[in-house]
Amino acid sequence: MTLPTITRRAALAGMAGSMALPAIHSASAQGAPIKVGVLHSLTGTMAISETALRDTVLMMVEKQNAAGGIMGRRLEAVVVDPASNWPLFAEKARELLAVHKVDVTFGCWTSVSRKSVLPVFEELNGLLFYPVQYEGEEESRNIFYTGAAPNQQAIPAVEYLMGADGGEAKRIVLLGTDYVYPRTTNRILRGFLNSKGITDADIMEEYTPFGHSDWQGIVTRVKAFAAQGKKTAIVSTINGDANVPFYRELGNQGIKAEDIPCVAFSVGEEELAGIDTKPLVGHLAAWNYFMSVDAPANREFISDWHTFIRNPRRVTNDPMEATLVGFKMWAQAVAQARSTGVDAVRTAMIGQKVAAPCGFTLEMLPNHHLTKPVMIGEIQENGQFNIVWRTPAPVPAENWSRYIPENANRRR
Amino acid sequence: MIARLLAVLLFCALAASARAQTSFEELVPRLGGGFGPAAEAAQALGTQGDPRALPILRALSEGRLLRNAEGRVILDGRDAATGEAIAAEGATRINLNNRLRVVLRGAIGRLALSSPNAAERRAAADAVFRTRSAENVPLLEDALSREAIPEIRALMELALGASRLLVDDVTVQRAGIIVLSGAGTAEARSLLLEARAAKPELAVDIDAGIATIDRRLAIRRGFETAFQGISLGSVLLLAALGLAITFGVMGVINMAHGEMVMIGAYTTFMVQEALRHTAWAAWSLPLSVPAAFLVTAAVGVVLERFLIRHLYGRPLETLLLTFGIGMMLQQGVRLIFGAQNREVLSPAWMQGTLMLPGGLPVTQNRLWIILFGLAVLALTMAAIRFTRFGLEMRAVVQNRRIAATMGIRTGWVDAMTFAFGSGLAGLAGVALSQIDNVSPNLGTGYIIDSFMVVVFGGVGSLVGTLVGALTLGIVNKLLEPYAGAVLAKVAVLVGIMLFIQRRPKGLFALKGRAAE
Amino acid sequence: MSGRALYVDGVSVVFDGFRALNNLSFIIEPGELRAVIGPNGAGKTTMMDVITGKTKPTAGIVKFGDTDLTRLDEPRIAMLGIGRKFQKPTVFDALTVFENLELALKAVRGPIACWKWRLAAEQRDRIEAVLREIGLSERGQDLAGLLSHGQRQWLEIGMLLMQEPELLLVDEPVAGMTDQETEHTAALLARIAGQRSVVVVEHDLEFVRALGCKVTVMCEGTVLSEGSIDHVQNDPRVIEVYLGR
Amino acid sequence: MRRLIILAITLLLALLPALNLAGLGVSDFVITVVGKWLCYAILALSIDLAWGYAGILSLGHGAFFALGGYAMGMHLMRLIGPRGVYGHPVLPDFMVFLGYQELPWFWWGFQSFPFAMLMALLIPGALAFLVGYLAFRSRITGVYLSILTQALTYALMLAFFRNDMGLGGNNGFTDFKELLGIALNTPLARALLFWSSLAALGGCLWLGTSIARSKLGRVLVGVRDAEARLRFLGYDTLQHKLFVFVLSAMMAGIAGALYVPQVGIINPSEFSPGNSLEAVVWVAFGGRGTLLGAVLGAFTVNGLKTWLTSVAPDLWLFVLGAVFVAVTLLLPRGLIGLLEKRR
Repeated sequence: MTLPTITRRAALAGMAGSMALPAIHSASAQGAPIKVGVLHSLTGTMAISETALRDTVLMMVEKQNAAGGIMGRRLEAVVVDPASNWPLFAEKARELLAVHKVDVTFGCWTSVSRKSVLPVFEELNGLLFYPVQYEGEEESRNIFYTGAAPNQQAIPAVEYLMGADGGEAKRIVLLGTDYVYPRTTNRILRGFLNSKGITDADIMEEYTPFGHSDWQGIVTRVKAFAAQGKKTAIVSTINGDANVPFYRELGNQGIKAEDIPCVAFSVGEEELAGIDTKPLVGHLAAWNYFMSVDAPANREFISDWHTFIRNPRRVTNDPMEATLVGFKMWAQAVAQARSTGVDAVRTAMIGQKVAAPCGFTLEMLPNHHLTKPVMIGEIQENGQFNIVWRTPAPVPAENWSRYIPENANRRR
Repeated sequence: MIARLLAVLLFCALAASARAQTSFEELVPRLGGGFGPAAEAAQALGTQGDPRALPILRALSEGRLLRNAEGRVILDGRDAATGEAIAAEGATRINLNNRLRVVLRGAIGRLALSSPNAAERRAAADAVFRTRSAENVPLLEDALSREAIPEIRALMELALGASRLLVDDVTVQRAGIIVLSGAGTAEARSLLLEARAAKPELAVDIDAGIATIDRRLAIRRGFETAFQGISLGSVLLLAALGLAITFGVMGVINMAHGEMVMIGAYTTFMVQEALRHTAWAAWSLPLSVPAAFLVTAAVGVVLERFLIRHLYGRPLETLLLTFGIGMMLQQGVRLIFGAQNREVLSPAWMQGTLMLPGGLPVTQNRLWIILFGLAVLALTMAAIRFTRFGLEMRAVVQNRRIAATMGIRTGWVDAMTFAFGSGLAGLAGVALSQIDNVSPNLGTGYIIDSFMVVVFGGVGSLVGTLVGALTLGIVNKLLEPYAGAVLAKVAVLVGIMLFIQRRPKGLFALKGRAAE
Repeated sequence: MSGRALYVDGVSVVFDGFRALNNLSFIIEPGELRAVIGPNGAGKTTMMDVITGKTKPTAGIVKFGDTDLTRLDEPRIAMLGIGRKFQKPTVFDALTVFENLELALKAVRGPIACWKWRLAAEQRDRIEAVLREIGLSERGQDLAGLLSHGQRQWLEIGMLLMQEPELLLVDEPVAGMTDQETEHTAALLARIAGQRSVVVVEHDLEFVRALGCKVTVMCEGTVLSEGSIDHVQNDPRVIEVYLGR
Repeated sequence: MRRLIILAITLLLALLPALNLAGLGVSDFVITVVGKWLCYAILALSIDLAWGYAGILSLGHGAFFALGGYAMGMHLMRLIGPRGVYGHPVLPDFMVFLGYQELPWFWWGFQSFPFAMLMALLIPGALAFLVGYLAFRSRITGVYLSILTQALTYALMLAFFRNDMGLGGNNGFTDFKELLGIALNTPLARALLFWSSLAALGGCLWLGTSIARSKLGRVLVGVRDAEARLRFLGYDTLQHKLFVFVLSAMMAGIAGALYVPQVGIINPSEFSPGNSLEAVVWVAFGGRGTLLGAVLGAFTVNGLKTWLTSVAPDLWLFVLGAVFVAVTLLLPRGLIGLLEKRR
């Protein structure tokens, strides 16, 4: 940036202004709170997943205020309900930015909701923290992605299935809900599997609609596919609601983890809370955080959560942890930049480190994604996960997958 | 990490070569030494056949085996290897992974083959079948010679057949092929295919065996499709029955029907929670049936008396009214119970698969739901046909004014009819709690299907509802393998739409002047 | 007016095994006034349904002049010049009396034509003439829903007049009317009948007698007897049907 | 009097984008939200034309709206051209990363604006013609027709959710760049779209009023109240019903086409039966059978929704549900009825 036309006096005035800044901030401690937008569906189909994230943000805001806010300024949450309606997400995003003038927004779960608000955040230069694992293939300067990219979840999980501990699977069933995350993830996985010598004949790929509840036929077909003389495993990208009937059917048709293990990318503690997990013991999930992680940061997180929500039976899960990590990084970045201005915070965000509940110190990369450890957990009878494998160190996110050839032509 | 993996692999290799010499006392502590060594140790313990190993391995598979800081393995307060008493304080549970589970299943199976308990032997035979190896052959032959129960004998023979495939002797392998071909299951087919890849010289025998199995499997697949279709149909039937009353009989377009189903499911959850720590816990699901009926019927009465009553004869207005009610009910439940799914347990008798004669598998929960659906239908028909209330209901439907002049309290009958329909929706909720999410959105997914069933079957005809539901279920399942789940559903919807064009009154239309 | 005759020959209608009409045959000459009587369920309404195209006969021939009516639907038959008055008066309650008549006026029928159509002065005069004829001149701008039962019957007859049909089918025009209204209605019908064929289905034998025309007695979907009112009243079969029940 | 009020409100609305462009206190948010409501008002109007006049209650009108939106969406996707993330000259991003090699045939022609607009009219119109012809010919009326149209939009939703359709699956179309050479994220584009929507609403209102006042309007009322009578008067009511149903579907298509560039996304959830039902509620709320009532209903309910989802995110469904219940029970003629009673 060049400043050719700025006069000497103006530059001096600017300097004086910047010197006066701390005074202004302390003066505004009572007057102007920092506004934190919360853009999660509280009604409609996504409420099941997103309400917990709203509560997480509120918890973090409360905690930060108890610790004196940021730079002496109080935080104020602005909660709106986009009602699981994608155009409404865009409207509400604009409302948060243009009417409420929030300094940062935590929000969205589905890719489509993020795609819907993305142009709004770019146009109005807002700041969005997106806390859910997704298909990658995106990198907006106005969004920080604190969930996993495919290389931080899908590929290590499949590698595990193909290894000795996972049962040396030679045939893979890719089951998913028909939307972009499973489609892209499975395309990446297919490329990965092919590179490992598993041919298309040994891959079954099937998609179901959202909220699919009758899994009888598909589970039967999986059994038939598995009866071809090779060790078979299921990779599930089945979304939220459809998982309960799917796992019930798996249990009832007697598919045991010993015979056909199933690794899921969208099933966490919250989803398991609605299922009787006894028949599912041994099935797997790949995440970057489990509630069962034994780390001081996690113990603090869980105890904060139980205090905040006033229910010791509520669970924590991966997107909640990603929300927490995003929030902490943002708070650090604001403190470091000594400003809530989007451009200043964005610059300060890169390289922020947080000792996360997953037991590792995570770092924000220049591609707006995090380094994350990958963990594989086995479902236990109590609805928790027993971590059977984890990467020794956090893995940097590859949001542009190397298994999608078109990424070579990507515009940068 | 890689270094650790290498170390583990190296250790495994060493352990394998030293297996014959390793003593029981040395092997047991290794069970707590990480997944890899534990798997090796369990394998060795199973092969050695030391009966002391059985309770230890079982404890491990059930997650009861502990390990203390010194690496000693503890079972029920004693050192598992030496038997000396030891404090369990500070000891941690030994975790399992799938690899270990597979090995344990085989090892326990081998050890339990000679158990005096028939159930254990049966489980053992099945386990050995799934983890076959050539070394099992003498073990199984021995067990077979002592086995008297035919069912277990059959299982053991199957396991023997599977293990024989791995013996390096063509005649033995042929015997194995014959046994497996006779079994006619997908698992047997899988084993044969595996053997075919390993032993090309046996291809002819194996192909013949697979052909036999495929014929059996084709029959089985047909049966499975039919069963799954009927099962889907019974779910649709349950979901639609309440609507067949409120819409079919009363002409009320109840868009809150799905929410009634949802309330029924939540009632099931409430009953379960209320009984959780009582002696009645096992009976919570059967007890939910009357509870759900009463709760939803009560909600129905309230809605009918206070709101819907004012809009009779204006079906489109009731549609809007009930849409609003549905929104409120859904959000109410969301605020009270939270947006998250609620866990409704399945009783043991509703889990797993039942094998019918001929190897035809039937999932138990689906079977119960089919029976439940039919029972509810039968009771509904009986209630309408044989009870005083049913008579009055039919009278009011046919001619409200004359019924009123004959002393029937038509307002009361309306309320009771709506309550009855709502109660039926509640029953559907009980059934759905066993196969679907118990969440505030539960009902939304069923409302359109329910309307389609009622319209397709013929409004006002319960038999039509039954036939409609079963037809839709079966057609859906027949199309699914070819078109996929989504297109099958779309095709069924389009099919119904076209059907309604041809027969606007549905399959079982009311006939004559009454239908006008 | 030289009209066409209506031939009904061997018509049967079967609803799910129930014979609503059974080999029904009769002829209505141009300009004839005919009364049809018969007990409930004799098939009178079904007969009208068949003629106006609402119900397709299972067997038999229905001809209006040379035109085969069984191939046509209601609007086409109506445009041929066959009008029908329902048992229960059906007028358009949400429209004014004037608009009711305007809709019946012999004019364009298609949607786009209707959109563009404007009422011409002579058409307005004609509607007002009919309004006077049915005695509703004062009520032209009132909603039809506000009329009394009798007035609604007249309005419906008025709509038929606007249609200028050659053949008019009238189903129980005086049911539920006061004596005065009945008289007025009989006079109206008589005036119409002068110019066109009219078939009146009626229960009220006094009214039928007042019409003074040929009478057809229907029973169980077929013609039981035909002739003058005195003839049919003395027909033993008719007596059995009416009194033996 | 009434005319004056309407004129004043229209002028006031037309002024909003001008104030926004001039930076005089009208925020972008207001423009996009009101612009969206204008499209909803057209949808409500189209439903009212079929329901309020001809008694054809379609619970699948959202499908026509969405189809119009998809036609516009396809055009906007084609206009992105090589500006997508993958820089493919023709294929939209979602096709590239799902591995499409070439554009599916049904995408041809959508690069042309007139063609896309024609399709936004013709596709909903053709579907309405097909469905209407089959249904009306079989004399499917009232509740049955409602359920049938609801199933139609549900089936379309399921179909459009499939990624194999080649229409973006669940994500649908987003990240539009420009329309007719104007970048969409500029105040100018927003103002132009707003004015277009206002003009379209005015046009549809004029069209609807002209129909309602003509003999066709009276025929449609006749269809609603006593269809059999009309048929015996020689009206082939199939034609009239089809005409109004197709016209109404086309209006909904226009509404959808204007809606998509303003909200920046079109996805299959627009087909969800709940959306169509909600639109019917707007009409009932405002007052069915009066075109202005439909417009008023769309504005009021959506205004309420926008306000409540911010003010009472947990409770707004309750409030809205209660409002629906109250209106159906207490105000059978809707808001318009209430206003007229007042006077």
